[in-house]
Amino acid sequence: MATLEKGEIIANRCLAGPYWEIAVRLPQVAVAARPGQFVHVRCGAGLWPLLRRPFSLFAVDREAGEIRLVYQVKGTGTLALTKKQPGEELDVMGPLGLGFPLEPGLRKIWLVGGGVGMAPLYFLAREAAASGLTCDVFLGAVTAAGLLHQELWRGVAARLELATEDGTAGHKGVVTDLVETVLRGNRPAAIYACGPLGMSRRLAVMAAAAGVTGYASLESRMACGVGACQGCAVRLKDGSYRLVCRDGPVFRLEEVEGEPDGP
Amino acid sequence: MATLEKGEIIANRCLAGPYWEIAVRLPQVAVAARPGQFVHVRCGAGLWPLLRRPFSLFAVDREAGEIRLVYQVKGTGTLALTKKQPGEELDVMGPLGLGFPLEPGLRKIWLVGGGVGMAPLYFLAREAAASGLTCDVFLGAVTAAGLLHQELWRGVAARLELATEDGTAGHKGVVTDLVETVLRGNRPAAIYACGPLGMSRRLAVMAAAAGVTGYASLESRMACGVGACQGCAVRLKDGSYRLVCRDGPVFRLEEVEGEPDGP
Amino acid sequence: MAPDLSVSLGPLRLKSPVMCASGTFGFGEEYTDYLDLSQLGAVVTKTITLQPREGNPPPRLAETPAGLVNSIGLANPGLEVFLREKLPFLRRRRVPVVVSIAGNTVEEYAELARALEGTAGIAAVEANISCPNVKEGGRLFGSRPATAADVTRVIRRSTSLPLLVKLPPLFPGLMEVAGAVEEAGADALAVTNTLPAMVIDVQARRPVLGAGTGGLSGPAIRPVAVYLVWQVATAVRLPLIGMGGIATASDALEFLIAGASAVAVGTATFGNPRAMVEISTGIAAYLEERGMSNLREIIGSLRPGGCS
Amino acid sequence: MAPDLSVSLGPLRLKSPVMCASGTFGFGEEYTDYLDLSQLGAVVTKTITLQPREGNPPPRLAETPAGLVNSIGLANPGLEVFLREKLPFLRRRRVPVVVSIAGNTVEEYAELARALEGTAGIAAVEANISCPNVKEGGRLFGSRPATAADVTRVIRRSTSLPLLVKLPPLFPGLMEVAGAVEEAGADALAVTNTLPAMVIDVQARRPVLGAGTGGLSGPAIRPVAVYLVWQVATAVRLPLIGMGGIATASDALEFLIAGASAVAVGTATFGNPRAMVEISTGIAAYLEERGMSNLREIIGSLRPGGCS
Ligand SMILES: Cc1cc2nc3c(=O)[nH]c(=O)nc-3n(C[C@H](O)[C@H](O)[C@H](O)COP(=O)(O)OP(=O)(O)OC[C@H]3O[C@@H](n4cnc5c(N)ncnc54)[C@H](O)[C@@H]3O)c2cc1C
Ligand SMILES: Cc1cc2nc3c(=O)[nH]c(=O)nc-3n(C[C@H](O)[C@H](O)[C@H](O)COP(=O)(O)OP(=O)(O)OC[C@H]3O[C@@H](n4cnc5c(N)ncnc54)[C@H](O)[C@@H]3O)c2cc1C
Ligand SMILES: Cc1cc2nc3c(=O)[nH]c(=O)nc-3n(C[C@H](O)[C@H](O)[C@H](O)COP(=O)(O)O)c2cc1C
Ligand SMILES: Cc1cc2nc3c(=O)[nH]c(=O)nc-3n(C[C@H](O)[C@H](O)[C@H](O)COP(=O)(O)O)c2cc1C
Ligand code: FES
Ligand code: FES
Repeated sequence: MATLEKGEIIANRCLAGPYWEIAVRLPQVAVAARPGQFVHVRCGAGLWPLLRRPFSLFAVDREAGEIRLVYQVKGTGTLALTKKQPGEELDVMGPLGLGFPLEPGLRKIWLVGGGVGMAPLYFLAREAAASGLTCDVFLGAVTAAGLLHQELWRGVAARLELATEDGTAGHKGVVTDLVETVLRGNRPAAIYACGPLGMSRRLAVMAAAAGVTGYASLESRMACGVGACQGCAVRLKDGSYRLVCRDGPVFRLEEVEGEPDGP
Repeated sequence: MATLEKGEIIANRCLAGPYWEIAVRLPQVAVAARPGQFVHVRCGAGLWPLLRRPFSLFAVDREAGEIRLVYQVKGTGTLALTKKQPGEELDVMGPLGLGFPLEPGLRKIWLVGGGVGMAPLYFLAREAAASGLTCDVFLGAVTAAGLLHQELWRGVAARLELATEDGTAGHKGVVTDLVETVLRGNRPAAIYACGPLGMSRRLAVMAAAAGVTGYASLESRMACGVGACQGCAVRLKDGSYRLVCRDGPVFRLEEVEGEPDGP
Repeated sequence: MAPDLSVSLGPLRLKSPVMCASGTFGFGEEYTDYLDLSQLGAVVTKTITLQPREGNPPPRLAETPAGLVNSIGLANPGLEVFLREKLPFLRRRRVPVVVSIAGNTVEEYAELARALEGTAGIAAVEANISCPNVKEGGRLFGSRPATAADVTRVIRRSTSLPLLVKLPPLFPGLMEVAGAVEEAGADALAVTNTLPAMVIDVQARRPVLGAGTGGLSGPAIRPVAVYLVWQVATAVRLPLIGMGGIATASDALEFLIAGASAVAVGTATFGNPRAMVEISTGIAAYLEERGMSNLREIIGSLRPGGCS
Repeated sequence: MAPDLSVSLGPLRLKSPVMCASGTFGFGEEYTDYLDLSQLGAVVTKTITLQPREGNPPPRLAETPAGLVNSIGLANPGLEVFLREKLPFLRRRRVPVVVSIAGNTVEEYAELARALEGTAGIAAVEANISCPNVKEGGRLFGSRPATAADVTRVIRRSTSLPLLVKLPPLFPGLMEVAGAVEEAGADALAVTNTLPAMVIDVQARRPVLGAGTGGLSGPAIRPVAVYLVWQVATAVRLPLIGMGGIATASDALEFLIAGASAVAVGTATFGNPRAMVEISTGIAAYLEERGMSNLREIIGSLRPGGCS
């Protein structure tokens, strides 16, 4: 069950460039949260901004009743969030949406993250590790500074492959290039992805070609976050609209449209 | 000449209850400022609030290029102002409006302040003292906590009379009662007033009856602050409208309507 | 004693004047984790059409200063699925259910009204006439007195349920439409739907919304909505439901004082899912502070303020 | 090379598309401490009437979320004082002066236009037809095609100066009025004036504004204003001046892309007196980034975005 919970901010700091991390004491959210779910956050004060902003759960400590989010400053909402001080309250709805399913019997999975999209995959990796799964992790970013929390990733990944578009760390290029190369010799039980839509679409095509199943977490602008407003619709491969907040944010890779939108 | 100046906030602290004081380094504003003038301040960030807020100059240090404002937290704008941290910039237009005239030849003047309206009178008292005038000061507030900066006032006032509506300090009642009593035996060269409209109106009637001249600083909601929008009109005794930002905020007591508005 | 917040919208009695605005609260079930539906004056459903509607191409939302522009396109599961899958849930809550309906033609409105007539658990029908009339080349039903009256009259004949009619914002001309709808037999009027709006992505030089244009809601429109409610209140005798940008009890009171008998909360719920409950509490506190025992002492109690 | 920001509004040539909105910039002199008037596309004066006007009883301003409601009531010194005391100052600046005029009757508009005709230093007339027509019982001149065309035609005959006509916001019906005003001989249209609005003081249960009602401006109305400009752009061939809530270069670009040839900045100047200059600079930077040399490449360049 989701709740509306106001919890104390424990830390809120800049990781690198536009990337921040916030930790909040939210026992009810923490106890119910599953990897791939998101929280809907009142980032500012008053009407500025008006709407909440959705963020994936990056890490959850159920005992301590704490959640952590990693966020990239993009506009009004995320900028307002950086102003929140430890000790202040954060107003959060969640956990919301359907997370990444970890079907029993899986042995080895691949996690593919692009940019700040890697956030929910870390929560997933921790849960997967706890239930004995092996995770190979592929992370991509524009530049080295965007490859956040490498030390944490090293602790959970059986194999960690990195890519940056400018070549400042790891493979020079996009993360899907790496996945494509490795897919030639290897095959995971499933791929779990989160990143820009283009990344998920390319993965959908690649996974289909390789006969591998998987999941991708999609994004959309949200108002309600709970399926009430119909605002966050995305078009799936079969042409139908689905709600990211209620039917997702995680969809089967097979459902994700493989081709970019027309003009 | 008025300027648009962005200056560093030196201090911003709560004095008591809803009363705050902010000090800002604004050399251009400071050098031009006269008692009774005001500054027009961007209190928040972005569109929240949309309009600037006017505040009287409480103290000005021309050498240091600093100004100080005393403000009462009332709504969006003043609340936003409390969030500003030392080191941040404050965006200020000013000095604006016509201040208190100190005509040559005056010997002894009375300053009458109600609530946070006492702010501009302190700047006036300092300037008056510097030019050899004697100031008797009458200050009123709802309760003792509202009688701000008493130590500073003691340094500039030849005589300091206090009133609180709840009787927690000084005379129990409104400040105009005090003035009325003292007026029976005494007569200043001029009265300088700033406070709620009701106070200025009552003083206008009392001063007229006693044949004393004087000045009152009036308030109105403002948009432009420079006479461009016609938004801050007040009705004077002769029925005409005048602009608080351009024709005031200081008006002759003789011009102030003596009677409260009809229903 | 707690003040009496109950109000009547013609034959429809509500125990609180605060309800949700159609389309912002789904079918109620979406928000049950956050509030107790029985604390609301009514639940107004997302607008239902005869056939299911997929809605407009995304993006469907764009936030603007203190506002939200949406182009949902009446995405809804259609009458049949509503009756089968959505209504039963609502029927079990102790809250009046107002079903919002829209048609492409006058006949579709009638058909929807007839279908709801016989159904248990429906307290009222709200005709959303702020949508395009397919037969009249896409003009809004609600934009002209004659068509607005037509659709009202036909629904009135098709159902004995209390009939609320939700008007679009019109400048000028809303009073004429309101008068015509009153004449045609509505029991109450809802004012206002969203304002026509557009947001452009200047990087792409395209509209942000997939549908090109949308409707503006939220606190940005509140002063306009209060004006429209006040204007309609002077023109008709029907009870009004005021809405547009209500986020706090004080906002709601502006509408009640201007002449609305009830208020609806839409966009504010997205930021604060408990807004409606907090607004009810705030209205009660306002009455208590003034020693008023009944909401009616407030409704339409605006005193003159100058020359208008 | 810096991009060419000059535009033509019919016979009126401006070196920048960014001007002030009538009534928010006084007669220019009030803002000379803050910016160099010659950097503006034009200075549009406060609306002038034949006789001086005191304006409405205070309060005249109420701030709302991202908006401002005003009821100034066209307070202005009247034609004579304007010509004698305000125009000489403006004439000495190197900036086109657009004089906004309003009358209570069609004849008053004509008289104002004739008086300006012979005067040196006036670049254009802007007819503010968003004010009540005393003869027609207070309806806005601009609210009906016939009256809007009447007043335009009469002014057109009374002056050879470029004639801009400023329209009120209308839902629906703005396209019809715009078409009628085009027919009647306007050189350009300004869209939009403020939206009708009301703010209530719930403690006093009175309107906050002395006049009761007012007009909403500021970022709150921007999505509505962009919509109206886009709509009018599809309906007429005249150049448009877009306004309503413009505070940044990006806001201004929305209007230009939607089809406006120039933009006006009103409420934003109150918060940031240098807004107009910063917006000009921002538009130039936008063109440069895209390798565009001329503003015309942007005007009306909206690509389709879905089904509307
Ligand atoms: C389920 C879900 C989980 C998410 N998890 C995370 C996370 O863990 N960390 C994180 O940093 N972000 C995450 N996001 C994205 C995050 O919600 C947005 O970056 C945030 O809402 C931006 O808010 P803002 O107010 O800062 O920017 P805004 O001011 O709203 O927008 C900034 C810029 O981005 C554009 N923009 C914003 N949203 C979209 C969109 N959906 N599509 C296209 N353009 C858009 C705007 O037009 C604008 O130019 C998630 C989103 C979803 C839906
Ligand atoms: C020339 C001048 C000098 C001033 N000097 C000072 C000063 O030195 N210190 C100081 O604390 N204040 C001063 N003020 C008053 C100060 O500007 C206001 O208190 C401030 O603008 C309130 O802003 P806000 O956003 O906090 O409140 P808002 O949210 O704007 O308003 C808070 C409440 O007060 C009401 N309100 C606000 N302004 C008015 C008004 N003019 N008339 C009636 N009701 C109103 C609102 O309706 C609301 O209920 C001065 C005003 C003027 C005109
Ligand atoms: C996302 C969204 C969807 C809406 N859908 C409907 C609808 O289906 N039917 C309807 O009559 N109004 C609809 N509306 C309009 C609201 O019911 C309400 O009239 C409007 O939003 C103004 O109120 P608010 O400012 O409180 O949101 C919708 C509004 C929003 C924001
Ligand atoms: C205080 C104020 C006074 C105004 N006076 C006039 C006026 O005299 N004539 C006119 O045509 N428009 C007047 N307007 C409307 C503006 O010119 C402009 O059309 C409107 O405010 C929308 O633009 P904005 O959102 O940038 O302010 C006034 C607006 C404000 C806020
Ligand atoms: S955000 Fe409202 S339905 Fe998804
Ligand atoms: S605030 Fe604009 S004229 Fe005074």
